[in-house]
Amino acid sequence: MIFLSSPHMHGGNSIQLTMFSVIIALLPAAMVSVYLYGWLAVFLLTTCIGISLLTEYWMLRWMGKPTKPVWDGSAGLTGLLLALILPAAVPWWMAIFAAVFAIMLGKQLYGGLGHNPFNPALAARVVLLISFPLHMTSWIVPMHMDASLDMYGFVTSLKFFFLGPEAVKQTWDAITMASPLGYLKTELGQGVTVSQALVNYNYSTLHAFIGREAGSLGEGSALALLMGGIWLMARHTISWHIPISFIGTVAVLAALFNLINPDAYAPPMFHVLAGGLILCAFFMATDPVSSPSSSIGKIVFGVGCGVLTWVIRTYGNYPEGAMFAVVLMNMATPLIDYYVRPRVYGYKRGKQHEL
Amino acid sequence: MEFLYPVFIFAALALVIGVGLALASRYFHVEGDPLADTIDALLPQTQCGQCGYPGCRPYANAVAADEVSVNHCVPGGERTMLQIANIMGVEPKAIEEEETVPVVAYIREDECIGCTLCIKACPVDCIIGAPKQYHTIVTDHCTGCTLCLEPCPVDCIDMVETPELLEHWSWPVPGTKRAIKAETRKANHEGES
Amino acid sequence: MFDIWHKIQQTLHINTTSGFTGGLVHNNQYKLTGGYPIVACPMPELLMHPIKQHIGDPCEPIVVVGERVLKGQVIAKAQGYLSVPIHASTSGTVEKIGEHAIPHPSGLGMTSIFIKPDGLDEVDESLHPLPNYRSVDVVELRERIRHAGLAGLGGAVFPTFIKLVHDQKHPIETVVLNGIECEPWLTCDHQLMLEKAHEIISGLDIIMHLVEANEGIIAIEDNKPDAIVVVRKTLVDMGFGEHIRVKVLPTIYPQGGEKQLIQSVTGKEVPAGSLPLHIGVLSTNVGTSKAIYDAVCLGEPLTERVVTVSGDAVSNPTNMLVRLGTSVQFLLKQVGVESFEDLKIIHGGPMMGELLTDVGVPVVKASNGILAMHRPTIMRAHHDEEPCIRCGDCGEVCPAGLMPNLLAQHCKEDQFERAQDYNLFDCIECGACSYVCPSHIPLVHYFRYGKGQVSQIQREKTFAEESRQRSEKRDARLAQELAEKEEKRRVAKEKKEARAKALAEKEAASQAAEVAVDDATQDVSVAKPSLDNKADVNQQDDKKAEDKA
Amino acid sequence: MTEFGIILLSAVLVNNYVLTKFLGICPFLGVSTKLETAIGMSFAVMFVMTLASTASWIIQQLILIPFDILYLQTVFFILIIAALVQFVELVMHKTSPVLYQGLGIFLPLITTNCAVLGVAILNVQQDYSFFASVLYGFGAALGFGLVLVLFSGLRERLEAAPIPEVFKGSPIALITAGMMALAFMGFAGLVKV
Repeated sequence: MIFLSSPHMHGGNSIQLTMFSVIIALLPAAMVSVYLYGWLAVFLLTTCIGISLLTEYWMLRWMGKPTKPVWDGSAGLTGLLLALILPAAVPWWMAIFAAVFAIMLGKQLYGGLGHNPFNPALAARVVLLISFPLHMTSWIVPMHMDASLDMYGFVTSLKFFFLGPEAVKQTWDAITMASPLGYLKTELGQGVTVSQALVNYNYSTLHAFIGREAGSLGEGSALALLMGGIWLMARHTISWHIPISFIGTVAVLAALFNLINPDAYAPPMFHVLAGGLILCAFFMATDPVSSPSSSIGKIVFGVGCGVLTWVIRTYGNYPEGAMFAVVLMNMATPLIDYYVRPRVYGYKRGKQHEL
Repeated sequence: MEFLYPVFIFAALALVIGVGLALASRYFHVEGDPLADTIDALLPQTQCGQCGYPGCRPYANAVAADEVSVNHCVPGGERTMLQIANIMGVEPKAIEEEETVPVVAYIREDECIGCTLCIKACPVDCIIGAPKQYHTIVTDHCTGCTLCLEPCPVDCIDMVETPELLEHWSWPVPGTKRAIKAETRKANHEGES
Repeated sequence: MFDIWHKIQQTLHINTTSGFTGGLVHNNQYKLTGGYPIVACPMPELLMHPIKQHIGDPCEPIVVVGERVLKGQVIAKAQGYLSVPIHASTSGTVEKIGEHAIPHPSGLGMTSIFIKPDGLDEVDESLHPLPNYRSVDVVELRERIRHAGLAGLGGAVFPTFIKLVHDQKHPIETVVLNGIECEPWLTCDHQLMLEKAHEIISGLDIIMHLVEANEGIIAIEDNKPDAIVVVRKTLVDMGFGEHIRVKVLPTIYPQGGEKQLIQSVTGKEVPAGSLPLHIGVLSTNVGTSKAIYDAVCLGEPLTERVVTVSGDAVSNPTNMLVRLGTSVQFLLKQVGVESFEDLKIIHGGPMMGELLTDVGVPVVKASNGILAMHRPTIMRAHHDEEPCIRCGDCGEVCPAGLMPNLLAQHCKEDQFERAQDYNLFDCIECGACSYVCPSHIPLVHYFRYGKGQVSQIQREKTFAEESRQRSEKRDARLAQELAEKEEKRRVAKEKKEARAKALAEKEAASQAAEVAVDDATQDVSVAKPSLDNKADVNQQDDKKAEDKA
Repeated sequence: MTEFGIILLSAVLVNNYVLTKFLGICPFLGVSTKLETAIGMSFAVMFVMTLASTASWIIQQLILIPFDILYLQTVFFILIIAALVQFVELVMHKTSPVLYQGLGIFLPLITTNCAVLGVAILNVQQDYSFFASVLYGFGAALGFGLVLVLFSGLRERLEAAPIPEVFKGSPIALITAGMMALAFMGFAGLVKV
């Protein structure tokens, strides 16, 4: 036995508890993805989660570490998150590659849980987006939009997942469509106004909110994501600082520019509901490991994410900027932790100066 | 002659820059070696000479001048070595000698013959005594350098471990040797009482 | 409506209800002994009085083995300013003076005075009661409080008399009486307020008289509604309603910390590096206030205190009035703890107290609770450390506004300069961070380690600086000696040459043999003064050592 | 005004010299182990780069083009850069000896930092106006400093991580740098050049 310092009581929180509550909070979104993409979503989810767990186990074995942490939920959570930010159209090998990359390079090579500078799932997603832009920007038409499309059954899904569109006698164009963000970007490039483009796309705020638009698996329903996110906040698993400041910044920026020129800049509600903003804000940016630890640092982080998201969405080549924004801000996390600190009791802000 | 123009231009430019740099070097001339001072301040000042230099300051000078590696200060231990390596911007090197527990010299007074040899050897003047009289060591000032051991003709000087004081006690890092040592002492204590 | 807002605040971690940032709420179910009357602990067979039971300089024993002492007699007198005497807690004979374990995490012992009670409990009546304290000279009152051995009974044991000064530069406006008792399990202050409200309020009045303060506030957390009622009623009965009031605060840990309490009550922060008196506030524990009353109005020095004896291994927990010096083992026997196997004993509260491995330690002035816990209960709290997931929960509950996770990481890596840059020394070791850590990192342990290392480095640095100066002085002296030697040699040489010249002029070269003889004598004369010189130095050293002593 | 803003933004983020042009990798990996040194290096490079692009513009316009000796461009630019680096070294030795020691060999190596020469040469190739080329040089330096400081922050965190032995040091640093470059791809298209 060794020296034990006070306190001799513990609140009972644990890593496992934290991870599993996030997983539970993501379940509604996962269910919505199954509703939208049928068996395709099921295959993608199981592949990502399974490969993540396997990779974690294999890496720990390989490095001669105890393999118990496989079950702390963090690898499973990474797999689940990864699946939710992938488009339903990715083939099996890409899903496996992403899961292996996320766990191996994104997490275990950095020393495992708690040491990864980037969110592993997002890192894998960024790698895929840059390496396979076609697959990563093709969005399968959701089930309810085109009932005639025979894509979502068990057998066809399996064929599609493993053999590609040819196996189900389809072409990319027939089964995929643009996401609202991508569509808007293309149309704006051709000189169409925002409102016209949204009408052309048949975009509906309500649909985006309850989850009927095309996109990555988990992006479908803002409602499902919000349910999980707010439950996490109520449980104190995540704090409000990052989601609120992230979404708030995007909304404020969008509103400001939309006021100045409604034809060239999309309205705030569109920015908030379309794409992966809510998913990123509640579940990606709040990844405790790769975000700052102090409350004020979290706000800085969220605002930074918000600005970058809006800037990349509006001016960049990529239609969706939320993921890039989070990875870019992950890079700045150590510096935020170093320079943005809470005010210490008895000191004026900016420390060392006594009151 | 035209092919020489570039040479002239280049030479003229080089001359201007050269003169400018010469002036700058005079203006920004550095007196002494502030680095050696910084290193000296980190050394434990035991003046033990285990580094092969006749004291701490000479070793600091040698390290600052890159003549010797940073890992020769035994009493300073790993912490001092890391700090010096940090300042010098070099890779830390493990200290070859084993780290020792802090000790102070103690003279067995009944054996002391009063030869004053140890007094002369002490680098920090912490041995008191006169010829033909017992010498004694001011424990508070002893650096534990062991330099007084050798000159003593009757070997009456011991190095004893410095006692752990209650007011100087500090928490050991969780799960280390020191912690376990403290634990055994605690157990011993229990046995006594 | 208010409830909803309160819930939202809780959900969003907005802490507006208490005055300080951070903090956490403990389950009130641990306060087993709230409302249990104080019972007196019987006389043990042996009492141990460590010679230092307060913050500051240790006392010096003034009794000899075999001497008979009376209850309340000074057995160890204060040394230095920051010190208060120790009193015998019953009458009896001094059995021995020697090392004995004390409640300290190191397990190191301390000189203690062992007293064998004679069972008569004869009281030393050298202190006269001063019931009309308002007519007594302030200096005398202060001296009385010091003489009675008073130190803060909340756990910090800072000598009380030092705080009780009326300073023209920093006049104290508010005296805050700390009835918070935010540690789980502990209820001794709670019970004291229920039973001794009159004494506590009188003690507060004495303090206000001493520091010439106009406002007195008794701060009580809202989980002790009965105490609030009793204290309020007593205030009215005593007619202090005008100057003294009860302030009810929401229950939140660590509100009992001096700085946090002051912020909660007055809204002011104690600036870093200053004392509460610099913002015109003085705070004392209710137990201390009661002891002040005893010392002044009854003439009783501090020989006993109320201790909560509780824990999940105690079948009949209680609040006990215990003589200082009673062993923990004896105390726990009174509440039915016979075997200490598979038990862990906490001295103090579970959040800030220390684990005892030796149940022979005595109850001292700082002991506000003795908790006997089952080993698994404790070991569950000291679960193996897992990697930090940087969730930041620790920073959210930190009442000092630190970033504990980064601080602990720097301490762990021995980067103490960084740790100090992150305000290591502003940590109050309340334990809230370790309590909420999902990775079970012993954060407080790392901070304690870091603090200890920093002060050790500081000590080493001072020592190195002294050594360097001594070494430089020695080098200078040696150089001077050498120079003097050279000088003498040179003078001698010159003389010799001059003489040789003279001789050469006078006589022929055949006289050279005589010169050689001269040479020899010269050498002797050179050597002699240097020896004398050395002796001088030695004498100087002796003198220096004497000065030091 | 917008033009200048676009130049600055493009130099800092979109065409970041380290992460998209892969110039100046040597100091990027060499001096990024500590935040303080990285900040010092950033300022040194910022100073050298801005002045180098200013001076190279002047030399290009006033000497190389009028005398028709553009084939000596590299030699002239290197001369200017070397002189500037010498100057920075002198100043730094005087003002901050610890930083001077910390930067070590990398300080004189700014001379051979391909990013500095790259900025100078690319700058004059763009045919910017004087002010625009100063801004471009400053922007490139700012971009270099930004990623250097970000990277050093990350590396300080990696220092404490239990990274597998084979990946410690450079391997994990290169992986991290690669991830950073990928993330910087997100800025692609921000500025339509």
